[in-house]
Amino acid sequence: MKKTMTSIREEFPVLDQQVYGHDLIYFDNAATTQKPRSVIDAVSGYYEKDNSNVHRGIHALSHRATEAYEAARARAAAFIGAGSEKEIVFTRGTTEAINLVASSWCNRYLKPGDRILLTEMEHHSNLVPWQLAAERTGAELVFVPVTGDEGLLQLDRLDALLAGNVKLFAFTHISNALGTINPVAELCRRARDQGVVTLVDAAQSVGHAPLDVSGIGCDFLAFSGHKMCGPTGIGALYGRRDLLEALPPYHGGGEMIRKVDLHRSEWKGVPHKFEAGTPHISGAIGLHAAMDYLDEIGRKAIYSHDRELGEYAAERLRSLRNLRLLGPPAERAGIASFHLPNVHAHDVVSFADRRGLALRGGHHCTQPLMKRLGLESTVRASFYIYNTKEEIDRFVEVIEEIQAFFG
Amino acid sequence: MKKTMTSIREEFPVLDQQVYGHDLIYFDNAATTQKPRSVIDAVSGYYEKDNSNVHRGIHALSHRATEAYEAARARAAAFIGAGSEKEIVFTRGTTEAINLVASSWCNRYLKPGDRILLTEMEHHSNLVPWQLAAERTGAELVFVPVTGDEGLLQLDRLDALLAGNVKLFAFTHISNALGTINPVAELCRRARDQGVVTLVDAAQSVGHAPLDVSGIGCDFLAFSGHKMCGPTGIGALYGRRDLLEALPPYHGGGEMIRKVDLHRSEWKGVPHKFEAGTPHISGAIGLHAAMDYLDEIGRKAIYSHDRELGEYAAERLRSLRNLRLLGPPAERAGIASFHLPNVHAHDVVSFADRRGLALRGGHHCTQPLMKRLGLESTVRASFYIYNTKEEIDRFVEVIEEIQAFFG
Amino acid sequence: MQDIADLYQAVILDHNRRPRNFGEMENPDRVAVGDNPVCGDHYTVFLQMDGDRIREITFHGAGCAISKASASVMTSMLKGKTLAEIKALYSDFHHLVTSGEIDEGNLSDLSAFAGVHQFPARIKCATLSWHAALNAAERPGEEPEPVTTE
Amino acid sequence: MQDIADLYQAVILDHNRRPRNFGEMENPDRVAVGDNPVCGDHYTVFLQMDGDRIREITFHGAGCAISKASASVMTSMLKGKTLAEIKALYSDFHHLVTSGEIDEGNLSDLSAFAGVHQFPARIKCATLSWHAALNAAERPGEEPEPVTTE
Ligand SMILES: Cc1ncc(COP(=O)(O)O)c(C=O)c1O
Ligand SMILES: Cc1ncc(COP(=O)(O)O)c(C=O)c1O
Repeated sequence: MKKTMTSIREEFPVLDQQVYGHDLIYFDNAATTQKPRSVIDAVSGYYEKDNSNVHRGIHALSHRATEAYEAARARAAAFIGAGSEKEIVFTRGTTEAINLVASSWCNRYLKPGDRILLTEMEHHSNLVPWQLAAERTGAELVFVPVTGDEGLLQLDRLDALLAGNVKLFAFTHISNALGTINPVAELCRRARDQGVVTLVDAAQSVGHAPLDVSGIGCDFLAFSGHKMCGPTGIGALYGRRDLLEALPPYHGGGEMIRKVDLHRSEWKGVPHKFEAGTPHISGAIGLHAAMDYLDEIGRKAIYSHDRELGEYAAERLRSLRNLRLLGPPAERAGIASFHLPNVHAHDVVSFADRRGLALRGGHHCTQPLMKRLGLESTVRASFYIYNTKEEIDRFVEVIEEIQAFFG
Repeated sequence: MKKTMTSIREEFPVLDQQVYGHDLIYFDNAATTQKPRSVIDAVSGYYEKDNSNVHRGIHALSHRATEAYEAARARAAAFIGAGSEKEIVFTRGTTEAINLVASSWCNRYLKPGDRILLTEMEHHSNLVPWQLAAERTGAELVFVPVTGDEGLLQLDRLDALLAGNVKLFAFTHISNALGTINPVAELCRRARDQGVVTLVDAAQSVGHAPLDVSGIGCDFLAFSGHKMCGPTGIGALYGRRDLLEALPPYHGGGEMIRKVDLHRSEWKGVPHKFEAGTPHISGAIGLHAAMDYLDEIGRKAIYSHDRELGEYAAERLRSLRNLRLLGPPAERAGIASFHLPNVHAHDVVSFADRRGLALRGGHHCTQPLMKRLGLESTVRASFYIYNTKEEIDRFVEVIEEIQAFFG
Repeated sequence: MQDIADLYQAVILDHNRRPRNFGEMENPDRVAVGDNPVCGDHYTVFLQMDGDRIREITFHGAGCAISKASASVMTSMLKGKTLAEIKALYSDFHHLVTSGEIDEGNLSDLSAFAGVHQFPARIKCATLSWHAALNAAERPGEEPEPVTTE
Repeated sequence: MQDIADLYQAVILDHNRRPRNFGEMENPDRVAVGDNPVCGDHYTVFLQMDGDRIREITFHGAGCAISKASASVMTSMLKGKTLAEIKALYSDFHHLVTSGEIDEGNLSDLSAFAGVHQFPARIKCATLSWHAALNAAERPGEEPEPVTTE
């Protein structure tokens, strides 16, 4: 990394605290990441200097707010390699972005008997919206199976599945539960070959790896600001321009209309057609600062740092007895998920918490995957730019202490 | 007010600036209000100390974040007199709250031939969602007419309209375009007498006046944080508990489920059933601080301050020649909307901007109302706690200068 | 300093390792399920009644140490109690796990759960099996919905 | 100090008060509508053509001073010009209102709009009637969609 670890850690105020008398070790980054000073200041600075509503005003503050909001959109387009800022719709996060497609796209294109292909490793946010869409449209859901504890997609089945009247294929880039990195470009190519529209759930990848939608070749892609150093309440849907243009609007309201009569209305062009009401202006501006911050460190550097920590944690955990490590044997993201047969995940997390260690225990919003693995829950440690190998050593020590305590 | 004007103004950092060499006069409060230091700090403080995802975690930060998020919900319930925090669904703002009802409620209850009653003075956000719902369900829209320039509802027609197979009546509490204050409790009572469900668009009232949903007797009520000193990207839907419980979910995703299988899911109880995905945690926390701030000043005091400024501005404007003042003759909110026959609204706003004065010109997201008034646009000055009569005097001076310049 | 040992008292660790009254019942009068989908805790409580008095009680299922030990201690204590007595005891227990205060002398092994109040996320673990038992005892006849604590 | 007079040059105020070529045309060859629903500006541009050369041009409608003066100045200048000449002139005009730079000598009264670039929200007002005129001149035959600047 271009910055030193010390300088990075100093940029995150939250890290400078003790929890129950121990230095905080924050290993819950797959749930949400911490925010650097520059992001916090961008949000405050907006409220202190430029706060105004966007789009409809021509006074100075409104102009500044509009410019800043639209600059964030252009930045997001550039950040993920979109061809135009018109391909970026701001949403509350990944979940809302997926719901938008599951509503507008499915309502327009799906008919009874059509199929939506998902995988067995999806986050509930990339599963439940499609269940609701299937119920509304009469479409069916089918799933790419996942191999056992390694958590890899069974890709030999993919082409046959795609051929079975599938209209849309939605899948995660990186599994939040296991750390599996899916070969997104290949998945999109194989879907495209059969005329299937693709949506990539990039919640776990946009802030962690270089990413380019044109290289990936997806039709839609969704991500959340809060998982990439940005504020809460903001995220985006990338959509290929021609696809977005063909879609009906999502919500109705101010900002998204061109002309309104009492009984009918005309919509603005993309992307504003999909953004009804006052948007989360400070969120977009904070997300802009977050993207700048990540690029300052370098996304390649972040990717290797995260993966190095993931590998290191996996290696250390493999050496413990009575521990079932989940996730891929190689090519693991910065996520280590495991099961202790003798200790329930919640007991692990409660205990670890009293040692200053923030872990997640549970189904990680992937209940069907847990079922597939024959588990109710796992313990998950997930890493980011400010985490270190020393923290992982301490973490392994605590896990050993827990095993002894409950043993 | 309990606080002095000077102390209030000092609490809003944005006010301390010059625009084109003039002290900023911010009269665009109906579009969005400014934020006091305490709200800005609540948002930063969350990111600096407690940032974590909510609900699914049991480590210290996650617990703090969850407590703070749910405390904001309880605060919002108390703020508007709801019976329980379970009646508060956090949304992006008023627009999303109305879309939620227009989607979940209308899809469940409306059939072809049913009617939705609105008024001719609605903001597009309380019109377009119902147009989309009507298109989906085969229901029809009908409208309470508005009298001429005074912008009052023609209430002698109301009972007859309600009797015509109306299932839902949605209307604004305070008109953002004209400053009309509608008799919400009476409207709700008359609707209830005919078994009609009510939704109040309280975007312009929750931050400006004492408000109590049980006194009003509405079934749903929507508002936006950014119009009441709170952050962008957060707002809420109040819904009577039994009504919310009977509704299908809105979005699908994490946080809103109880149990997920590959092909079907079960939902959490209210309000979480309606909040899919990671919520806007910092937004809810900032909104909490905003509600505390407003109650510290006192909402009764705010209401009389705003109305006093509205009356004062109206009186001053009435004395100008060649100016058509719109809105009610009495009982005006802190909003003064007018038309200069010889100068287009955008020219007024551009000119005023160079005098440091932030006004809004346009249709204010109420195109049908503008049409009713025979106008394309108006100029609007809208006031809040930090505005003064001296600012209004200066504003009138600038309007006179504009009339002379273009005369 | 509050430490983890406040939560995991010896009594709790012991009941977790060797839960009492653990297993399915052959001929229960009533059955209720308690479910916390968030963490995957799920228990079934089986009852045989004498009028409104519990004659036999067992539980089955899986979950964290707190929920399992709580179910184990609970079943040990409810045998022979009436519905009214169970409600009174639950009220004391609920007060204990939310406040940490031990008011009553008859909590016995339940007082091991006093530390739970320092771990608010775990209160639901401690009360899950109680909700199921009360649900079963209160609603004779009906096939009860699973109770859930989320 | 940039002031409001930079935007509202005397030429603009004059054309706003007394717009030239203002009115509907009896027998137009082509008609196009320009619309900015955000501020309610809307104009119709009427053309009579000699091949790809404009013979007569008028406009009608309502809007702010900038959009009305721009339409008025534009109609005064486009008479007798070919489509290619119009495009070249629009390109210079667009450069002017977005940059404030006056490169070319043939802008004539259009140079009064140099101040618009300091008022970015008003650039669309200045170009609205141009979009309509180009739309009409470029698409013979078809009934064109209204152009809009939002
Ligand atoms: C009366 C009224 N309703 C609804 C809205 C929409 O609110 P928001 O844009 O915050 O969703 C507004 C504000 O623009 C309003 O003034
Ligand atoms: C893979 C994946 N998809 C979707 C989501 C949902 O994101 P959000 O809650 O920000 O909408 C998450 C995060 O929880 C995730 O990890």
